[in-house]
Amino acid sequence: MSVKLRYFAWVRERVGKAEEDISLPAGVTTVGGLMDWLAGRGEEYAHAFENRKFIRAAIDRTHVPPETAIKGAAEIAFFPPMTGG
Amino acid sequence: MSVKLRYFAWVRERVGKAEEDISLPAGVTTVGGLMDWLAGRGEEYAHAFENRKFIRAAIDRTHVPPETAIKGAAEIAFFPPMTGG
Amino acid sequence: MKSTVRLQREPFDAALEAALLKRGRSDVGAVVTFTGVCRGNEANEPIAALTLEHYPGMAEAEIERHAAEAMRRWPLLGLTVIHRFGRIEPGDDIVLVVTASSHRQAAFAAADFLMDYLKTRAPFWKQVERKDGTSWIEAKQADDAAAERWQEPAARRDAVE
Amino acid sequence: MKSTVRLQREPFDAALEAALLKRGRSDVGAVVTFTGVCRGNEANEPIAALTLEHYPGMAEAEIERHAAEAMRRWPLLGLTVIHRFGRIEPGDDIVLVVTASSHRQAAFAAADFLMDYLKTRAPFWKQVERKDGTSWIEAKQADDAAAERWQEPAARRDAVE
Repeated sequence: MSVKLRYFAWVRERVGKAEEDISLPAGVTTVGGLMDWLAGRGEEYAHAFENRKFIRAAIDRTHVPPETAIKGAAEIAFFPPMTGG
Repeated sequence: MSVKLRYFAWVRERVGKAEEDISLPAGVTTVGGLMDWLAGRGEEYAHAFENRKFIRAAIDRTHVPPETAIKGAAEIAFFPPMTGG
Repeated sequence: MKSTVRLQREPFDAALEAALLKRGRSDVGAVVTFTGVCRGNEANEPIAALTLEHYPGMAEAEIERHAAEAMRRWPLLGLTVIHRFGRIEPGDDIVLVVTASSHRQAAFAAADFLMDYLKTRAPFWKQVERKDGTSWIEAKQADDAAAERWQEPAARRDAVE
Repeated sequence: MKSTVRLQREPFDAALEAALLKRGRSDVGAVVTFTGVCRGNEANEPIAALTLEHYPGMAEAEIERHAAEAMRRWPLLGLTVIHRFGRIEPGDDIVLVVTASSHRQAAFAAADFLMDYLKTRAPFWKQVERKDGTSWIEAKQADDAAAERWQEPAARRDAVE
């Protein structure tokens, strides 16, 4: 299954890209599992995902908690807590 | 003792004047006592002061409750509950 | 801390008043503007106009006292209150409160507080003009209850109502 | 019920947006305008500018969802939310919320609610630009606590943070 990943703010800066398409590895079924897998992809990802407490996620543009199942997602985004307004 | 009385909104309309100077009768010592005395001055005053629940008072431009002593007052105003804003 | 209280017959310019509070300073992070507007209906009946009577001298003093109270209670950087009197037609503005602060909660709370007090303590009275005559608007218990929210324990004990 | 949500790089005109909500109707009795402004200091250090990054698509959807929620919870007659993105200098406006209602409490509460949600749920991120580099503003617990005030019992149970 292919899915688009998007990164914002300092998650984007640390990963070094704003988006990428990945093929979801077997065994990665939740948003939290995806973060674990991404953190193992290299130094920049490890840095981006080192403190999960400060990472928020959205599936198809809706906020989701880490335990959410990925199945059927087209776009998954990772970003710091929001500071708009 | 002479004091200026001022009336606003429907109190003014019922009394038929916006202000008047009176000589305070002996025995009238509180705002509530003054209302009793005014209510006895004629039909228009009786009408204006018939329902005390809906009359507010100020001494020298400060809200006061009916039990307040009049002593030293230069200007006493009577009016309905406020509806500004 | 800039605080302005004005009573006037003329219309006001809310945007200008807000701009004046911000001008020349970079510590303002939040500006709240409340505008009270004359509605075309009162108690479900169409009206031609409102006429606002006030107690000159006392009205200014009451509003200034509450403006000072707002400044004491919240970290405001600017505050403007303008209350009109005289005849006001539907769609026209009646009252303006503008608050400026570094942070939004102070700006919101102070504006809300001032409006509740203007409604219940400032000596203004609204007369409704209809095709067939005039009548006085009655004070609402809901407004008294709203103003009660802001009473501090000591003030509550001494409250006059 | 007129509701407008806009994300834009350009400045906005708060007075014009408020006038548009009132125009042609006589049931509006209260208009609340909240303007969020870029301050010249962040964490007590002077800044050159803020750059606001956002998640296009999701930002609009989140704000529209909360605008709809505000309309469900309060009897609003009009609602406008404008959030800017891109580079914003001290003194310039960042965000605008305008609410119109027959009565002031609804207008105040809805604007306050929307600002709390914009602060904590709308996908925007503020980067600070200083003479010596850039950094990201950290989310404040106080903002989360403020947003919590509005949670209804059912929503609280399902809340995602």
